[in-house]
Amino acid sequence: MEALQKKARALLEAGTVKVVIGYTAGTDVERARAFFARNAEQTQQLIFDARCCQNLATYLMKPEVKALGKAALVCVPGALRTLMQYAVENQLADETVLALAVTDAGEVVELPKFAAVEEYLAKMPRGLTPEQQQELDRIDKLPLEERWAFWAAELARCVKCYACRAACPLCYCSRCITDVNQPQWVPVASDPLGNLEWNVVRAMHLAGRCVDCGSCADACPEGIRIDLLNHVLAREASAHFGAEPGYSTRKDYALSAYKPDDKEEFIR
Amino acid sequence: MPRIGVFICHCGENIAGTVDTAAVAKNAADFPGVVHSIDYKYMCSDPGQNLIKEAIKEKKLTGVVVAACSPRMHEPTFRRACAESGLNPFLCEMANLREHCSWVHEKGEATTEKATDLVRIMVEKVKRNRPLYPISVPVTKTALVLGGGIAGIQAALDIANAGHKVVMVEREASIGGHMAQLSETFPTLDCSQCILTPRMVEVAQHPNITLYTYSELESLEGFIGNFKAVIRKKARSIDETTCTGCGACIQKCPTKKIPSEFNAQLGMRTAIYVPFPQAVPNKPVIDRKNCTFFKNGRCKLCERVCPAKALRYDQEDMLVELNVGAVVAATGYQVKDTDFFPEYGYGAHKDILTGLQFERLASASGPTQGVIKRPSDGQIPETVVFVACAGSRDPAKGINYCSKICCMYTAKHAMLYRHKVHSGKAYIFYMDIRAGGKMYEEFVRRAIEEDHVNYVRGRVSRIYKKNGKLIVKGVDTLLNSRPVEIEADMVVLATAMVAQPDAEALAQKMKVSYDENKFLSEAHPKLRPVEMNTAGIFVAGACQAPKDIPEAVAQASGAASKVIGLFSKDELSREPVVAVVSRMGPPDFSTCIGCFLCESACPYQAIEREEIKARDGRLIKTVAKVNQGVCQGCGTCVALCRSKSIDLQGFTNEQVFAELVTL
Amino acid sequence: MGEQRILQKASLGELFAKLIAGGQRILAPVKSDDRVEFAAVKTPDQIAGDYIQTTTSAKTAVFPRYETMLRFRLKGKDVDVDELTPEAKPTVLFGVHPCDAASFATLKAVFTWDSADAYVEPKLEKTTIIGLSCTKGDAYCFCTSVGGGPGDTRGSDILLTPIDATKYLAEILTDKGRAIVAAAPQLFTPANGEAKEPVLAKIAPRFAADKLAQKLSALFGKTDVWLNQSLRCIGCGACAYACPTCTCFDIQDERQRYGGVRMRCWDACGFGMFTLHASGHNPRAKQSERWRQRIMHKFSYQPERLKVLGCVGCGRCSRACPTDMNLGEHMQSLAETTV
Amino acid sequence: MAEFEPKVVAFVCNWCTYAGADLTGTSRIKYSPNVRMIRLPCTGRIDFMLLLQAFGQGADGVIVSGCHPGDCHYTAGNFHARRRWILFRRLIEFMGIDLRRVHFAWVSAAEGAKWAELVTNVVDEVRKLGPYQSFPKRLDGQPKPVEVA
Repeated sequence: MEALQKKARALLEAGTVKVVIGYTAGTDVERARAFFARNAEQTQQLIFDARCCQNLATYLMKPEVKALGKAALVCVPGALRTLMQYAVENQLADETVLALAVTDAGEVVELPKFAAVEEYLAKMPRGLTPEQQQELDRIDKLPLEERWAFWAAELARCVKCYACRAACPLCYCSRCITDVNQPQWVPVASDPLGNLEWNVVRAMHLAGRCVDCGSCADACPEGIRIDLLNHVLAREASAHFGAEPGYSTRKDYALSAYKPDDKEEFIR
Repeated sequence: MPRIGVFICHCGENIAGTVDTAAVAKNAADFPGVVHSIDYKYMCSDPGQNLIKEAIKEKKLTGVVVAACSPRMHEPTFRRACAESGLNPFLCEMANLREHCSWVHEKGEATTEKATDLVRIMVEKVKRNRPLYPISVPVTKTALVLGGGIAGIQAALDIANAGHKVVMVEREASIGGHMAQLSETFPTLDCSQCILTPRMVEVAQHPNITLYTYSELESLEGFIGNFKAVIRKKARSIDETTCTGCGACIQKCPTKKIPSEFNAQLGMRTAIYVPFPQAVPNKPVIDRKNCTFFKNGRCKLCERVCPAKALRYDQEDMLVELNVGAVVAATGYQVKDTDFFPEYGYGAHKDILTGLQFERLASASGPTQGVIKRPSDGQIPETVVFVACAGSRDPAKGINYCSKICCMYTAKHAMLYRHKVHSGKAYIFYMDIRAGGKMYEEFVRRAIEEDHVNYVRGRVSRIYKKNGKLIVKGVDTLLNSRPVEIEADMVVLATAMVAQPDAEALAQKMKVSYDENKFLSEAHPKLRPVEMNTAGIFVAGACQAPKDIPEAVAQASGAASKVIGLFSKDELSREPVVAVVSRMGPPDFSTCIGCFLCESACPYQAIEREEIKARDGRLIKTVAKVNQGVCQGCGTCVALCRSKSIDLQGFTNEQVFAELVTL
Repeated sequence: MGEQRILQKASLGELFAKLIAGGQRILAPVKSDDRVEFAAVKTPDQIAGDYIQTTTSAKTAVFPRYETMLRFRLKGKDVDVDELTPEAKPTVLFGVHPCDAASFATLKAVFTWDSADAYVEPKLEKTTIIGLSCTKGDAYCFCTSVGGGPGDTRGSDILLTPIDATKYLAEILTDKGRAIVAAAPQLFTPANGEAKEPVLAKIAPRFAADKLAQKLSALFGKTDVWLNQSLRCIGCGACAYACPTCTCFDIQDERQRYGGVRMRCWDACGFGMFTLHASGHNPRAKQSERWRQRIMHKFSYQPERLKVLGCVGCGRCSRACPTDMNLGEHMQSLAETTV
Repeated sequence: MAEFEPKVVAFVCNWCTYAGADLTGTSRIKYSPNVRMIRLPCTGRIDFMLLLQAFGQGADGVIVSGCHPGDCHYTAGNFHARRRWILFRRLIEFMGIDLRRVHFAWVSAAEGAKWAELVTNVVDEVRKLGPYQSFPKRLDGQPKPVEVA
């Protein structure tokens, strides 16, 4: 924590960056919140601990934040993966943001270039955790009707506040498909069809892109397990197409590439 | 408010026989936006089209739905009709009441209801159609002809004589193809080479034709009028410009025992060789696989004897890039090797030949100067059995289709044999005799009646050797399947005509389709026999299906005339069914967010990057832009775009949704 | 301060039975997983005990997140329309915290200020609110800063305060409240001066909304204030949809073959599209402007125009916010900002 | 009452399956009239959202069909489509959508008979399954409060 504050102060004082995007204490003990330190004093409020899980990379797409000038970004692993995907998707130029990773030992690693981020991530564990896998298997094992019932109940709570979309670093479209009304792709109401279509399209638009930062599920005020939809597609995409979004700047989006011998058993 | 006209076609009884067309017209009249709905016997007829034209004018229609046959059949017809009365042709859609309804369902309510729905779907679509205008693209007036057989030669000469540049690519060392191997040709029995070689020379000397022999197509990119072809010029090991074709090298070459491809393995050739004496160009190549120097680094005899110092052992394959506006595929065929008929003993017995080998035996330029001799002992055969359909029309062991030319050339072979060996006996085992064609039947009758060829209707079961004779066992189905056994001195198998072994690879290179037998597919079996489904690529000769010479030549001229037609304009206009990226005023300019994930999905690399700049030159954003000349309108990018910022003209998201809302 | 009675917790069951027999639907806080939501109950034991707030506010009982207004069919060349009258079941909202109860005043003000809203007003009419005082609050609560309190009676027809383990102090506040009592008079025994204050939660005031109202218009132009507050806002609608007083909606048609439905759906001022014009111009293009609008609307415009605050200090917006935008805290800092 | 007649929507590419269905017609092969075809240039054009839209509009079953791998008129549209289907199909399976109502096929321009057989099979299967009631349709109403048992 001290290390982070010192680093932030140094960067701001040296003028290397105009803002350090990090975390500070939130309303209660369970919560940390995003914090934008723009001068040396403010760096005192920076914290970094287990509470700090929001993917701050999302803010790099926000005009007001862009306007602050070059940023140093305190990155959890999900945020680092986001930077890689931003590079793939042409949303961020190299060296325009300084990534700060905090090691378990508490020391701060500066990652000024995509190459450095890629290298740093190479050492990290990949793919879904055993817990995530088990959760998928649990639902997969349910009989069709129960699976449908489970999701009907989950999605019935969706109020279409689009917190999932706003929190997702990769939902950066200036106009989301839900805002297209010619044709009206997704029913506006948070009715059963609207909620189903929204959650399907959200998951599909992230298939092969999702860096599994978990922000969507964390953001959902209704606690809907939308992350499962991302996970099931991530598992499929990696199993079928070897998709590993977020670990390199190589442009190999699973859905805009193909192999003539991609395997499937369902096409007659 | 839309003003849609609906026109239901009876197609005689074809539609009206199953669908209550009057009811459909009545239902359609009530569809929102429909102001005119009628049915008529033949919409595609002149009076039918006039009904549409008049209605467009009188009712001020903003859209037209013609419910008739498949749009793949008559869409152009009706769109033209609309255009003629001032309605943008792309405001006309067709509902497929024939192929997709009346022909496939029983007469009844459900069928009429479906017909109504099909019209409803199209009405909802056409309401959302926008006027579209053809896109014009420049045309490079150079044609690429693949293959230097008779089809390729004909096409190349026709195009070149019309004043356009032609590039001919032939994989062998000489043009001429299979026709050069033939002795006489049916039904006139005139000498094949005598009619072919002058054409070969004409190609070589034609100012508009550039000839690449011993070369192959490496890749083909681009689109109609604007292809980029890369040709691999295989290393000839000879400098063609300095070589005089004197042939000294060939005489001196120590490696003389290589079976000659041209002579169908019946004769021998050297390692440095020209395929045949009248070869064009008459410049040798070194067959590096068999050349002593290339095998063990020593020899170079040819270099020593070459007066022109034209040998280039270090020559490498060369890649030549060409811009062409059209491609004619005339890559020809192969004869199926007979090893799939072990019971016919081909290969086991020297005197069992393929049709092509017999051609070489009978040819004056062949290994025996046209004397019919047994390869085994050089004796003149007294009895020759010809087996038709050796592989063709044989789903069990061979191929399903009929090779078409065998009936005729077998008759020809028997005739030639009888002319050359008056005492000889000729038998032909056949299934049916297919002699459709000008003077063809007469030709076969001549073989039977004047040249006394014995036709035996039946299949051959086995051929084996017994004290120096080839025993041909079969049945005569005309004599109630009595077994027949003929002691022959020579057997000629009319082996099947098959696609080139690499036809599939070529098709994929050119992005054209092919059938299950790997023959290239024409765009329409009847109406577009020389075009392919990829615009700008045409087909001629036996690479499309088994053909004889007159057919191949006719198709070649057909393909040539298509190319000439295409080259008759400096610009050609393309269907505007292409993708477009949303553009709007400031502050957004476009909803495209520039992720460019569509870039790699486009099969045609049609997606480019466009920088939107402010007046002061500051970059506002970089968005996708579609090259309308390159885009073929598949719409893969449209389905991929998350923000729906890219759409496909003619099949917009709005149109498709509207179609679904009618369910 | 209405007439006071005592209601035994044990007799709630009987009260519910009577009310249901009387054709009432009872909506009360019910626990599901880690959330508490209003749901239709039959017996008191179904009701959640220990919680601070329901995730979704009580407003959904009268202002659902979507509602069909009319059905239309295109017939040949003309259109059939049938207006749908909303189903307004007689409903008792039980266990509504004073903040939620107070929100109904705002809802009524918004939906009846010029003409009665055909969909909300009938439901308001048929709804009786049995409030329940708060015995605890959390760091998000700030009712006492917006003129309310853990034992505030505004908006309730009856307010219950659990003065000990066995009984409620019942304050009968309105005719609707008296009607409830009339359904089972014997259950409401006379009170003798029991006080509710001792059991009420202690919520320290953070600012004074009434004083703030005037100040806000002066703060309007201080763009950096709004920018700093809203930097971490990601522009979702969670706050608006959790809020008991947010009433913005959007009217949408959903097409089906030659017809469809017209419906209204919740909308939120935090969305970028909320004020986007057809021209492409957006008067509130920046998130900071949208945040300012949210504050101004609730604490300045609405008090000015409808004489009622647009906030009851329930803190739901802050609990729901993915980025921990704490409204009480922000309002406090605005109050402390010098103009 | 009459037997349930399912509504099946078919999304087909113009060059293979649409042409194949034309061939079914020219060959006069009969199949069931419950299918409504949506013609698109290529399977690559078929957005997965169109399938949901079809169900939302009341379809009981959906067919998606195009050129065999390697035969795409646009060389690769169907390869891209195949990947999209693999993921989409997996997702809706996970969400409990009945895959017996969603069918994918390659039907070439030469396979008129296969088209007829495909449609008839799908229609029969969906007829057995009955109307797809559990799938939400375009809405009419308002959310009901949860009833506690």
